[in-house]
Amino acid sequence: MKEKYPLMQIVDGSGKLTSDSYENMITEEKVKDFYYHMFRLRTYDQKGKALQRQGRIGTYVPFEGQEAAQVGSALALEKDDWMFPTYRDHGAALAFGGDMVRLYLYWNGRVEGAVPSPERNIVPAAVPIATQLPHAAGAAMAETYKGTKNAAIAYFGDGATSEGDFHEGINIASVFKAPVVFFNQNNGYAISVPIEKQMNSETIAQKAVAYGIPGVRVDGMDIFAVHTAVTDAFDRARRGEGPTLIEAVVTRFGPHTTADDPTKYRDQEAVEKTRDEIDPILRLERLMKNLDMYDEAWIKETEQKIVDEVEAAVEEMEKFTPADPAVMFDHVFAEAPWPVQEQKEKLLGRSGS
Amino acid sequence: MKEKYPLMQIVDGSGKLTSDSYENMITEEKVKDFYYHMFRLRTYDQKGKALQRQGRIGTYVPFEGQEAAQVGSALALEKDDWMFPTYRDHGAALAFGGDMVRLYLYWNGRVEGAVPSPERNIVPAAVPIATQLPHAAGAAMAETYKGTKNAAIAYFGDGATSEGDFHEGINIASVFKAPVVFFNQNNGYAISVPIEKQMNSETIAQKAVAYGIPGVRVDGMDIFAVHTAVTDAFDRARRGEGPTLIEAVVTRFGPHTTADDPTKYRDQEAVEKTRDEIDPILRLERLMKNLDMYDEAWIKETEQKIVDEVEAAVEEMEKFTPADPAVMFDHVFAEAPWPVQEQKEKLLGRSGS
Amino acid sequence: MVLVNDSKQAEAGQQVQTMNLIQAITDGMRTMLAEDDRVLVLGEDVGVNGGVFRATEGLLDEFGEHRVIDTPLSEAGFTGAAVGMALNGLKPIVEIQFLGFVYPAYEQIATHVTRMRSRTLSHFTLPMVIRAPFGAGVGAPEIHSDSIEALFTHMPGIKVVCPSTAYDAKGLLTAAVEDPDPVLFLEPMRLYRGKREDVPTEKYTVPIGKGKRIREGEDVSVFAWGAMVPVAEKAAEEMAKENISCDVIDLRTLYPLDKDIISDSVQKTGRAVIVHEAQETGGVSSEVTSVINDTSFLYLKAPIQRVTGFDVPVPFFAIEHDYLPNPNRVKDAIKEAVNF
Amino acid sequence: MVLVNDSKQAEAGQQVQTMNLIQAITDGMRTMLAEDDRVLVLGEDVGVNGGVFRATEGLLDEFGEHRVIDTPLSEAGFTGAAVGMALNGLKPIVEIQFLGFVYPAYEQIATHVTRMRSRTLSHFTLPMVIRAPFGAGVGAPEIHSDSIEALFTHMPGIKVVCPSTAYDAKGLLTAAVEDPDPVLFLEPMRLYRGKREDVPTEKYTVPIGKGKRIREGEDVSVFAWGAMVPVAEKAAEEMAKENISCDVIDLRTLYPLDKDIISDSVQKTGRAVIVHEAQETGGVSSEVTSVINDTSFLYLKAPIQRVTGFDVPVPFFAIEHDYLPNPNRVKDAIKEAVNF
Ligand SMILES: Cc1ncc(C[n+]2csc(CCOP(=O)(O)OP(=O)(O)O)c2C)c(N)n1
Ligand SMILES: Cc1ncc(C[n+]2csc(CCOP(=O)(O)OP(=O)(O)O)c2C)c(N)n1
Ligand SMILES: [Mg+2]
Ligand SMILES: [Mg+2]
Repeated sequence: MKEKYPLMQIVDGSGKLTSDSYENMITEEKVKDFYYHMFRLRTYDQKGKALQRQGRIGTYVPFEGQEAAQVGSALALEKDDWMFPTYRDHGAALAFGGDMVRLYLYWNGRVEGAVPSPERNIVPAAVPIATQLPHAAGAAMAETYKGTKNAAIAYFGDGATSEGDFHEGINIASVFKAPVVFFNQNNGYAISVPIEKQMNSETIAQKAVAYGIPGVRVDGMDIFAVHTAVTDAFDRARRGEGPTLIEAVVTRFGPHTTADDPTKYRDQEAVEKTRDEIDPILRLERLMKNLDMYDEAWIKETEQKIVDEVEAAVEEMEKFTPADPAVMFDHVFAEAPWPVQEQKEKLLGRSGS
Repeated sequence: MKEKYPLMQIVDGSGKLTSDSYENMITEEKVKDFYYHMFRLRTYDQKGKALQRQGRIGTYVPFEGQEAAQVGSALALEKDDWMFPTYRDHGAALAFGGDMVRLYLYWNGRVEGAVPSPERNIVPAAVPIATQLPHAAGAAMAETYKGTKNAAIAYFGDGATSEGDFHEGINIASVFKAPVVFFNQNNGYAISVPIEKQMNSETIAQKAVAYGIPGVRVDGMDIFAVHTAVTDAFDRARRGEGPTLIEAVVTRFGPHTTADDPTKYRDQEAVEKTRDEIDPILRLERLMKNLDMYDEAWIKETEQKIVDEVEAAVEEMEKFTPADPAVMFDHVFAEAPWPVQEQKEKLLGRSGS
Repeated sequence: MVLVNDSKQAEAGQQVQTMNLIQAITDGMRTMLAEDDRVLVLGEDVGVNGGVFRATEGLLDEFGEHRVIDTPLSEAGFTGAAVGMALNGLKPIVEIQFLGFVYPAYEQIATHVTRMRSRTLSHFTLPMVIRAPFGAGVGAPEIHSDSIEALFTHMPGIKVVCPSTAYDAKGLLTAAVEDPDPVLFLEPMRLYRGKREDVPTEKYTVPIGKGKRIREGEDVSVFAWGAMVPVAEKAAEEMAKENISCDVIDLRTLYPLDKDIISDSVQKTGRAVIVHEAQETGGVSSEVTSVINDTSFLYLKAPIQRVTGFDVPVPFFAIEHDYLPNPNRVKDAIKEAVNF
Repeated sequence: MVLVNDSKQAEAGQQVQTMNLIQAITDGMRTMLAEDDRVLVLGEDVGVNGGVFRATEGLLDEFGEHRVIDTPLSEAGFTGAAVGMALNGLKPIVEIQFLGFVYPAYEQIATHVTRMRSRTLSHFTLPMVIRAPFGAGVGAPEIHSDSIEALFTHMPGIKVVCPSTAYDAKGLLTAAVEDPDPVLFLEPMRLYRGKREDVPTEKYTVPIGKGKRIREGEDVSVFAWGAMVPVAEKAAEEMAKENISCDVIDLRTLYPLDKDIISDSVQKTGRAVIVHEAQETGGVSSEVTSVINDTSFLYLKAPIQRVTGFDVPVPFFAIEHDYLPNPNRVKDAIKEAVNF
């Protein structure tokens, strides 16, 4: 099957184009845009881990290593498209226009962190695995119903493919030719469970055959490959040709979450060793150098801007209005029914803990 | 995809072998065995419909047209194998050794009708669609665990392929190489919903690709094709090579159930017209004639035996000990906990309705 | 302009048509589909076939396949898809073919349908209705007869309604479609083709959260909903002959319960009997009992009586009537309350 | 040979080891895996990783991958597979990583796990255990903190147990594995690494269906389970200083409830407070209230008090402690009962 679903690559590990035909697609502007977003995600992510270690936020879900997959896909969306991320895709949300302060707040156990910025259709991360796939199908069907050209993208991992909702969501989308992109980040693990124990199929892309839709397998560490594949899938969707399943093969450099200890189930040192070679940001740097687009001054300045942005976001997050117990009662229904109303009065009229 | 999954046929509509190489597999004994079972199912089924019309049983689920698929598959089981049928597969259960009286009782709303005969591992029909597929995977895994050569078969329809449990059951079976056969009867409809609205894939067999297992598509009106495909799949399973997905393409001659009106959603007359041509029993008769195996005396005698058997079964069903409300309390747990015990005493110590 | 009318039947001067309960449901859907093109109907066999009970009969022809959608056999999938549609501005009415087949959609309902508003502080809301026929007594196969309203009244974020008359059915359905939040609309199968009554052809709503007194009495309060309402009424009629007068209340909404009608009635009678067909342990009767305990403790003259299904799976239909509460069981409970 | 021991802790002469609650659960699984090779453990991350909470730590090395099985991420799939295994003579212990992720397996549990025995008149039985950590208070993300025991106590065909101590955890788990029917084994996450106590290294069982009095008192009965037991105890201690003595009972089994310990206690005190962290409406507290109503109506001196979570989705962890009952809320309820 790996032959039938070859790993699409545009920029190889050494930062070279896999075919000259790609040359015209590589503009300095695009390269810089990709670099900017990946570095921004990396900085946000590193800070997230640090904040957790320092006890300034709760358990955090790092995505280090998956920046190319998340940025490359997110930048393929148009402003009115719909994004359905998982708990690991706050990187993609950030790249699409999610609010950094809120994206930190979420990890501090604040519901305010799940509230999307009004300019973007970013649905809060689905915690129950694979449940967002049917949502993406439905949101996309609604766009068709309204006669727009907007589309949706659903993010999910390799483990998610074992859930019924993965299957039901894609099947329904395929039947109604819904304009949706099913974007899988295959990082080889569902917490500790390796993909060989998750499925008997050699690839995830081949699962598209079950739905009579195209399946594409790309090198998820190659931002150009990801961006191209996802853009093509969105084009198909907007043309009314239905959903596409994309498998982006990536490496999760760190633990599943800051509460996870990867050394229990994999050789973490070996993973660390591969980093220099496969890190998507380093690969992009190599490409820049190979194409004489490496602009050190711009990089320094950009990185500084980002570091400042992140510091400011953390500060704002920590200064955010304190959590108010009232919010748990005020948004269950448009109007609180009497049990909720009475319970609220009882609690807030009370000493509490 | 239809090219990749050609419809396997051994005996064509005119009762001729599709290849001489099959000649040696057609013995008179086998032909008569197949005829016996198919005619027996047909007689049972016709009687079931009549009983429902006469109000002697409740809603009945006919399987007319699917006899070759049910007999051909059921006769591929060894005595200690496991059968997981749906509400439409009492034909398969009957052919495997299920008790005819109980199989009528079931349609009379009697739980006794769901109790399997002790000699056969026939699990009562799964009513919630597709829920039996994971069961079959687990029962098969248990056989592997015990080190036997027994295997399991799960029956399901085309509509069932849209449920999450279809996907989860096959995925788990594929990961653990469970000795199980997933036998789909594709009759083209889920009640009123045609397969084109059920899935976007051209075939059901191709869904096997998602699990890295073999997918086979057979003419479900050709009992030799079905029997061969299912037997091969059981052999694979017993050899430890894991599950197989088989799509048997069939026609449901009648309504979904006796409560269904097929004229609301399909041209029922057109279906009736095709019967002479595609009826699996007639096809077998043509084969018998083509091979000079048509033994009229034997047929008459056999059919008479079967008619008598069915009449006797109906009589026994109607003479069966009257329904006892106590059974609803006595089998919830090994020992009735106090609420069940108290409720039982209260009801049975009472006038009731 | 919506006419709010909570009387038992249509009012003088209204355009009416005689309908049974299921026809009123169809009429309610038709009314809302015609009024608001954000409203869609989707589910298994709801289109060409008009539903296995004919609840959506004619809607496909009238509104087309973009409004009345035959889905794959995929409860989690199409309930999840409806979540996506509602997120995106539509108002889906999802039909679950039988309530006993809602289980595969349970995760979608418990983790998304009911939580989208709270987890986004009302940024995203899900105005959607989930319709499902339920209950035993019609000779249906296993699972088809489950009565599991209590699995939803304990799930914050969804309202649960259950009409027992044609008039309430249309009025509660239109109210459910107009409600800004998810509503589970339970349809008592056994009453689908029961009593016919005049139903206004125009649109009207019956308020969610309000029970209805269907018989005035002094000695004991009898609470019921869905298919148990006629059973309670029958028992009350017969008790009247024995000079015991029952205050019979059709709760109609199971979340939020109508606390006022419950406490008013019990504070008047001092006795309560609760009738439902779901299993006894953990049934909605326990919650009604708690409401009575919280509001009317000092008024109670006798223990609250429960007449319910038993703690067993709904049995095969040959004995389902032994499982179901009947007027005799209700009368026995009434007598126990009165003679305590 | 099974030693049945229902005292609070190990008895003199027993081989013991000090363990916290989760270690006792691991020890219980190890004991049963060693004793009976029909027993298997399966679920997500239970093998190589030893479970996300380390509940199955070491079991893979000790018993091998045919006994301790890492499954795909597929709750319906592996719960359904466990049904097939149990049908076929094995005794699976299924781990649901968090109770909030049992929803996808809900159909398998509601239609098969709980009904196989009744629908085959005991021809097929399913001796299986479903383990799941549950409850709020540990700063977990959404859904991970759901407390939905009432969704199973209303489901005929499964027993529901919930230990609050290490001793009960091992004893109830061994009892659950030996039970001929399905048992849902709820593990209060918040107590996993709490109080350590002596736990016998040998096998023993704690009977399913029996509550436990953990503090003797005269003025008011306080019922709790799981992580609410220490909360109730704390409140009782503080009330003692105000000369109000509480009869504190850890129900331990939620289906079937221990009717005798409930009625004995309430008939002694005449007052009851029920504490649980699940949402109030439809929680198990309502069923306890019904049991008191049925058994002890004439003994009640005050309305039964409920101290529970609210009718809202368990909130994000920044405010989860405002959602959870705490000693102060329990004390207020006790005072209301006493001063009524
Ligand atoms: C229904 C459900 N079951 C279990 C979990 C617990 N859980 C959280 S993440 C995870 C692994 C997911 O793996 P994958 O889909 O590969 O995504 P990744 O975390 O690798 O990005 C599990 C089992 C969950 N969130 N939802
Ligand atoms: C989970 C679930 N949803 C809905 C139903 C109602 N129902 C019974 S049979 C059926 C159609 C099944 O179609 P298919 O799988 O093709 O099998 P067939 O009836 O054609 O043999 C439906 C929707 C059910 N039994 N279970
Ligand atoms: Mg992964
Ligand atoms: Mg079919």
